[in-house]
Amino acid sequence: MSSGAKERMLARAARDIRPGMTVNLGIGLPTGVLGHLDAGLPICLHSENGIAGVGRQLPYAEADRNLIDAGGAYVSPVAGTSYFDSAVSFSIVRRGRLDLTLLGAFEVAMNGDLANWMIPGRFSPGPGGAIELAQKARRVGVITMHTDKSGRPKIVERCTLPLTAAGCVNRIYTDMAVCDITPEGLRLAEIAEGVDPDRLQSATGAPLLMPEGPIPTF
Amino acid sequence: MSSGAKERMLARAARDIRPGMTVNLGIGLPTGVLGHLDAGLPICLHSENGIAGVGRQLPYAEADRNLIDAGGAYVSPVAGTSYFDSAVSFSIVRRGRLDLTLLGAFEVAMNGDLANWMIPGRFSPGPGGAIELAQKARRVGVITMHTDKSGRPKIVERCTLPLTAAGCVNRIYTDMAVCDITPEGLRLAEIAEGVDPDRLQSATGAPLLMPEGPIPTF
Amino acid sequence: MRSKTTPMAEAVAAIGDGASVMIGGFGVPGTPFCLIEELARQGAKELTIIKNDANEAGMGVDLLLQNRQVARLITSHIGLNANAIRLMNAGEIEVELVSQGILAERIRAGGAGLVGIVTDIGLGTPLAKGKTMLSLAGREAIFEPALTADFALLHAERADDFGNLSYAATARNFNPLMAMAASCSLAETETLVGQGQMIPEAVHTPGVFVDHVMELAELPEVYHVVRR
Amino acid sequence: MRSKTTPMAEAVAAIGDGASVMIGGFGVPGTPFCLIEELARQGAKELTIIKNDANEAGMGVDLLLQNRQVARLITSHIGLNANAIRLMNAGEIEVELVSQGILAERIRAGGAGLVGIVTDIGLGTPLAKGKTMLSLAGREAIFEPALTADFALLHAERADDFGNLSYAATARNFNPLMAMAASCSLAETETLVGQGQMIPEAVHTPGVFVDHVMELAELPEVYHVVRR
Repeated sequence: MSSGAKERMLARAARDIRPGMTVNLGIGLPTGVLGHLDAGLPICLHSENGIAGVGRQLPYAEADRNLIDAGGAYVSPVAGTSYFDSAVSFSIVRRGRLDLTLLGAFEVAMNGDLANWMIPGRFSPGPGGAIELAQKARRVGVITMHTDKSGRPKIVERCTLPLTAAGCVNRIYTDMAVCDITPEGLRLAEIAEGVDPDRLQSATGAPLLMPEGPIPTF
Repeated sequence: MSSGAKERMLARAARDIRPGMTVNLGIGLPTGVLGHLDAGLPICLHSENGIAGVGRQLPYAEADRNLIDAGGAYVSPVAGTSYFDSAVSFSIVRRGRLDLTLLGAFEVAMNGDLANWMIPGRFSPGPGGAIELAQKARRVGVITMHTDKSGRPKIVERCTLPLTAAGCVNRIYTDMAVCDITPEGLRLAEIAEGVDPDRLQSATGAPLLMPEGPIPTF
Repeated sequence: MRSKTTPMAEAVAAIGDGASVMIGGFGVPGTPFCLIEELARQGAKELTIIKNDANEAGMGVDLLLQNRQVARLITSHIGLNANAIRLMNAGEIEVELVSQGILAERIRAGGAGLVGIVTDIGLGTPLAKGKTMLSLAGREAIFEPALTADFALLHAERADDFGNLSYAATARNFNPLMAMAASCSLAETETLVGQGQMIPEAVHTPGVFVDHVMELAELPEVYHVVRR
Repeated sequence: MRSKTTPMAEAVAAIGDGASVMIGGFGVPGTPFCLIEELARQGAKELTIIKNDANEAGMGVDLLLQNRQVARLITSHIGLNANAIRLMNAGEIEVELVSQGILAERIRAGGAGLVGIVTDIGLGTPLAKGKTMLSLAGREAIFEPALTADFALLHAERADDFGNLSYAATARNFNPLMAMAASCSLAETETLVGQGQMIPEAVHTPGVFVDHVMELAELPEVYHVVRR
């Protein structure tokens, strides 16, 4: 994946973050969305280690040793930041006060199932907060490369890995497309400029429903 | 009951409050124990509306409108006071961090059963915090007149009123005696000066086990 | 972050007939008297009210009781309001009496997005009657369902316009729990400040849980220390 | 009120073989590194450790792992400590992985004197395996038992000698929950003040939950921002 395609994917996901939203950006690719958000956008970034109102990341030289995000990056407060304990932090998540979370994925299925925390026998460091974010945010977006390093689709008919949460995903942002999970199935919403629909379908492990009319690009 | 006998009862209960204890004094008679505590005694008074470190009661003219105890009296803070929400306040109770609570009683049984919040058909304003205090404080003392206004015993073989908590009471302080709930039964610990043991037994609705040796007085 | 200041009349207008409403306060401290008065003025009916106590006759939630706006009251103690006791005994309102700390935990569980809690409080008492009993590792316990509500009415000492709240002394009580448990939380505040004017560590209720905040122009006498 | 200052070595000496120990912290902030080092020095064995994460190799709870003092670890994520992963995979420690917010709630439930909580988190995932399932009003839910411990090790920014604690920024995390859940709570603090020197509304952990408090003479480098 070219850096351009990755940045375009992150920028596209950033455009779905609207004024007034409370948002949690998962560790990894989703954190990269930060770089594409207008600093003046009135949103509230939540981090599950106990912050509402996460500001920009800080270099070590400027860091406050007591202020990190859940990914371990040193961050800054903003005007209106509050801190709280881990029980309150996940109350925000489970009570449905997150308008949106953006998460990474090992696999995401056409029915919205997500697998992103465990590969039996190879990788099981613990779920952290992934299950609660996936299960309880009002809207769950997945940000992932369309295929893995071997070229295999990450969007599949059915997940083979242990689930993070069933049927939780609303929208998938990849370097090739934006797809929505709908009652009818996996629907293509937008296609990356220069990507051919047939090539997209062959890189996708589940049938893609096409939008009515011309396919919007991003 | 003479005022002298009542004050003697309260003073006797106060002597069981030791340095370092965290204590909750129930509404009514138990609050009167406050007047018999040395102001310098290093204890922590808890009130279930959200204070650890309750100071003396204040007259209206000196009161802080935001600082009451659970009985609605205006109180003062002490050095080291903290405030917290109702969930934390009862966590202190249920986690067993109260060394002692002193409660009033309608009836208290020889097995430690306590009834103090409901008289079916006549009085059921709700339990407030009584059940949790009675069930979870490490030690529960009851402060009550030995008999009711009609002269009927308040210490009984078995409670007839709905229970606050079963088997919760450790010690009973009355105007006539101090009695302990023991595995063997209700044991007289001390008798009020001038009270005859036979008269005490006839004012008590359950058999009293006598202490070894002479009966201490208070 | 977004500003959530809303005129009180407009915010309260969203509370319709049949709504469930949590109301902060333990006695006078922390009771949102102005929000309650506005709810009485607007007159929504058949309300389920969740509140620690029923205040005293003539003040606070008693206004809603007198107005016949309350169908159901979930509470821990109404002994200081003879009017509430009378309406309960006459069957004009349905009252669910809950042990005070369990009421707090059920509300908190609602705010924490849990299904409920399991406790041994009340075993062997009339309060256990009709409840779901569980047997866990051979020991009996009571399932207590989480409580949520459509709205919460809160009283803060200080707030910023994002809805971060702090409470004075014993005015905290049920307010932070109810802020979390309601789908829509309305907070009246004695002082409103701009974002950045509260110490982040000293915020008691994160603004994420608050939907509308409104500053009180003045505190009516009911909030003050008066010999009643 | 009673002063609870205790020399660290004396307070930690009460932690015997087989004890269960909750340890605050999420990453570096809020981790009581000095208390952990003292526990490593004194060497109690067969410990059950309850902690959000396993720190990174070479620091914090990893000292206890390297020392073979840990029999069991209840945690939400150990991905930053290859040593912990290796011990888990080799079967040298038993690891119970819990969803982070449910870990927080189970500890909080222990601190609140509850039997447990009921949640829908993890339904249909491997984390639900082996758990007590409930059917409530026709819906499936998971019973999660409360967690308590013999001891809690906490790191505060500020404390008074009664044990009232406050925490800086994201150093709060699990500390207040664990303070409540342990039978005996030990708090190291960066600054110790006299009673009356903390704002009562700004206390995060009431001293009622704290048994021993000790001021750190200096903060070793591990607490600081360092490029590792």
